[in-house]
Amino acid sequence: MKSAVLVFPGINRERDMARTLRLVSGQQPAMVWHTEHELPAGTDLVVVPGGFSYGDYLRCGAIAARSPIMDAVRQFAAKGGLVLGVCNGFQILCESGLLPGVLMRNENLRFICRDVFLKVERSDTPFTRGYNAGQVVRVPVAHGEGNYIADGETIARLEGEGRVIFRYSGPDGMIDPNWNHNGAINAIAGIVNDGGNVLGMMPHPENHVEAEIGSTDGRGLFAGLAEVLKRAA
Amino acid sequence: MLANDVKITPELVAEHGLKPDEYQRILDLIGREPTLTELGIFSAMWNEHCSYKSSKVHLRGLPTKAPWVIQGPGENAGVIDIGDGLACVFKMESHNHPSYIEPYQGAATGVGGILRDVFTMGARPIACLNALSFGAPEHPKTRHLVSGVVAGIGGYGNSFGVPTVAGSVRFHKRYDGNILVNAMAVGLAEKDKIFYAAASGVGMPIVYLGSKTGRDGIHGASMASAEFDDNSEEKRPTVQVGDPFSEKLLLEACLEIMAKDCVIAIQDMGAAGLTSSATEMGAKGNLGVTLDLDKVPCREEGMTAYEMMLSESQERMLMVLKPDKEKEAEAIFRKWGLDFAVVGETTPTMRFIVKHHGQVMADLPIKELGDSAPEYKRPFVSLEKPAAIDAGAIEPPGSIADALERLVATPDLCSKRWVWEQYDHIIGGNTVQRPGGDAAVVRVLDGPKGLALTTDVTPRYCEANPFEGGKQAVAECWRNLTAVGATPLAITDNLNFGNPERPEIMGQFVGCVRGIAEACKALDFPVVSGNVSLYNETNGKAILPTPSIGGVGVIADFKKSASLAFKKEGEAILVVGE
Amino acid sequence: MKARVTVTLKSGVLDPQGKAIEGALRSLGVDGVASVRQGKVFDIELDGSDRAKAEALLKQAADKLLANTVIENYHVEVLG
Amino acid sequence: MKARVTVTLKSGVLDPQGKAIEGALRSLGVDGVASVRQGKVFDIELDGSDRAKAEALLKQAADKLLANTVIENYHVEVLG
Ligand SMILES: Nc1ncnc2c1ncn2[C@@H]1O[C@H](COP(=O)(O)OP(=O)(O)O)[C@@H](O)[C@H]1O
Repeated sequence: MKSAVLVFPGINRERDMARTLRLVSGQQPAMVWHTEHELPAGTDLVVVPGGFSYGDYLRCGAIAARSPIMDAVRQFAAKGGLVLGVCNGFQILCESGLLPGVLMRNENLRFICRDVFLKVERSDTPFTRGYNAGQVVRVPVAHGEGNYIADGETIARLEGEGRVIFRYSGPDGMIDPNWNHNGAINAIAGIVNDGGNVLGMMPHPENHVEAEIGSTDGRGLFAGLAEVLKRAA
Repeated sequence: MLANDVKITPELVAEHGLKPDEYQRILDLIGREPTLTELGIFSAMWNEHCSYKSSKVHLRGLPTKAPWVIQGPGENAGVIDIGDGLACVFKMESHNHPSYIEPYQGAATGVGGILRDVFTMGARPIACLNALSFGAPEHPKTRHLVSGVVAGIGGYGNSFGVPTVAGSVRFHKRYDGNILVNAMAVGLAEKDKIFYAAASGVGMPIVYLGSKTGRDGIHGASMASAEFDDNSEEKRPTVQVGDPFSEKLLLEACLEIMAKDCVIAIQDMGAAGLTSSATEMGAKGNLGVTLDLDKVPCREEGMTAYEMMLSESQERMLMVLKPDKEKEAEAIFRKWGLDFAVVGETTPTMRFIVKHHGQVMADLPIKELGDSAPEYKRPFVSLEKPAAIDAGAIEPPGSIADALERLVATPDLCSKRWVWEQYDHIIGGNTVQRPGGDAAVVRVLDGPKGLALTTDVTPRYCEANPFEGGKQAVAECWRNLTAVGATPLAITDNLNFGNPERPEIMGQFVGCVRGIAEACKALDFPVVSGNVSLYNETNGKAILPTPSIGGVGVIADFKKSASLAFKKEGEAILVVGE
Repeated sequence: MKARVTVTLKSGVLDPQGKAIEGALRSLGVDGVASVRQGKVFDIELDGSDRAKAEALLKQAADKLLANTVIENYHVEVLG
Repeated sequence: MKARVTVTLKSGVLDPQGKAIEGALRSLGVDGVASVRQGKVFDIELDGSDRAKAEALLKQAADKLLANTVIENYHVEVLG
């Protein structure tokens, strides 16, 4: 797995992400500065990590989405390359047009950091190979603007095409407003693009990959990706 | 030629918070009337906050040494050796008054300030803590203050990217008009790569880094002194606004140039901004400093020397660079989009000289600015100890279960989840024990070592008996660290009290400090940094004496840390202690 | 030259902040507010003095960055 | 009745957002922008039709909630 972690000014979970990629795949990712125009040769996974790119000023992810490296990411994605955006990364992917919709302020207008339960809707995507469909995993969230919305047509398409990959749920997989901490429409926590090769999600699987630090529930995502890429290589 | 722009009147002196005898001391020291800029510089250096003039004599009684102490009080933060070639850098500081005026920005800039103190020393911040005291829950301002302060702490720390892992929140009517916001930051550095404030070498470039200077937080006094005109709105002293994004860039840029070995000395521009950072760097290195204010990056037009020297704009630093590394350092700062300007140089003269528009605005003896600050042995009295309450005289509760339910429902004892869920407490991927336990535990790098962190104090004990209350606060901190399995190493303190000019308040202060000292000595638990916040009172009514104690301990294997939750049914419960 | 760009949410787009403000105003006893929608203004200082050019520039700025046209509308006003 | 409350930062108060936007516009190649300050607008739907009453109400809303008068100014406009 030759992964590249993008680094924008103000991003702050790039180190967490890099450590997780190294722990799970055994390979050190390349850290790619936002002013670069190209991804390192041979990159097979681009990760847009969490944080507060440009302080999240203006709109979350808006300024980062317009930096030079994102053109390279768009080209990479258009050719079917795998792109994972987590938290601010999800916001950046939405702002850059790689994913539909937007992430608005959490319903209660507060930043929320806690463990949530995610229902994995499908296991037949490169991002969810490490899970079973319907499985519930516990991973943390840490965001103030994770309330996913899109127009009715877009939502209908996402649902119709099975592109909602993760939903906020109860520990038993029940979808219930009480477990939807940020108020996202249809409890959407993560979606893929129409090609299925770009995933954006609000929760932080990279922070739950060790038993003593939270849990190992986030590991499946990275292990699955590593497996897929190993087979492809 | 010294620019003597304004006649210094007794009123102007008083507006600068200087007493007549303190002003006389200035006259004796420099042998002439100060310029307005100089008066501003003295007021900044000799105020309570900077000079510790009421507290210094008593703070000398605190134990500050142990074999594992690398740097005690006196630098930006304290430094202890935690083994494996690593050092832990930490400090706690108050931002009480600004947080009362503007809770969000006040608390946010408080967090920003303490983080800077830590990374100035070359450490990457790995955790934040806070100790908050609010007025009675039913007081009309409390709700607004609580939500603003909590959002501000989160707003800064979350964006900067450091986990806020522990703290405390209390409510009491004595804080109605004077809340306390104490923030603590903890960082990690290689033990032989700590950076200090003392400049060395003559003719070295002094570099200004970070954000531009504005009229933030300039004391009310400047209103009186600056002439009013059409722009008077522009000259309004303003609240400092935090910019965590710039600070994150400043962190990365500083750590990068430190790693490239460009830095001789570095100092955060804290409360007294350019004034205290420049004088401290010079004085500690036995050097003079000349500043050219024309070179200072300014956010607003027409700023005077007075305003630049007193500005409290955030996210700024002063550095002495190795001359041959200047270009390299500049390139790094430009890459991170930060301002970088050579604003002065070190001199052999031991003078602090400030030039602006070709005029000398200040020319002062640099050592004496700090060293000759007044130091007071303020009179103090110990208040009558309240009589012990006879437990037998208290009506027993009808039902223990009811009493317990009422207790856990009180604002002080109830769960603080609603607070700490607004803080990112997991970023970094090292939070072993999250908020909610006795102390937080944070893994050090990839382990197996861990650090235990906590803040503690029980103000009502300090009120009832300052000496015992001071001891108790340290003991509580110690217990919380040992309860998670850590070996306690050292503390930082944040001493919040009322007006020290009142002997009974001074009595509380002296008592608490002696108590802290006694407990720290007994436990071999030195104080390596701290902060004093006095004059916390409104309408002559002081806050409860609140010496917050921030403790750090080390655990050899983070996997062995103990947590609070019962693990299994049917296990024995033991009570340890008296 | 001074100008102002105002960015507002398209109608139909949910506005959690506006909603929360409505509620907060009500609980503060400010009565008679039927609905609130929150938007942004950008007060922009421009070089030059050509109004038409300024307007074109601001439109470009709004399209490229200031507004997310998926959910927001914008309005440009050169104040001179 | 429709109304708009515009909240802007007092001059002299640091505006980190405006600063970041300036930088972003520059690197996007939008030239000629000297400075940006960001503010908020609240588009408010009011019950009733008494303009004077509406203005008083909005002032109250702005003072109590919409603006932080320590660092912000506000401007109320009843559009009818
Ligand atoms: N302001 C805060 N920030 C972070 N954590 C907090 C804060 N307030 C309370 N906590 C956490 O909540 C828990 C309970 O707090 P507190 O009542 O002060 O604990 P105790 O008195 O039992 O030591 C602690 O783990 C503490 O770290």
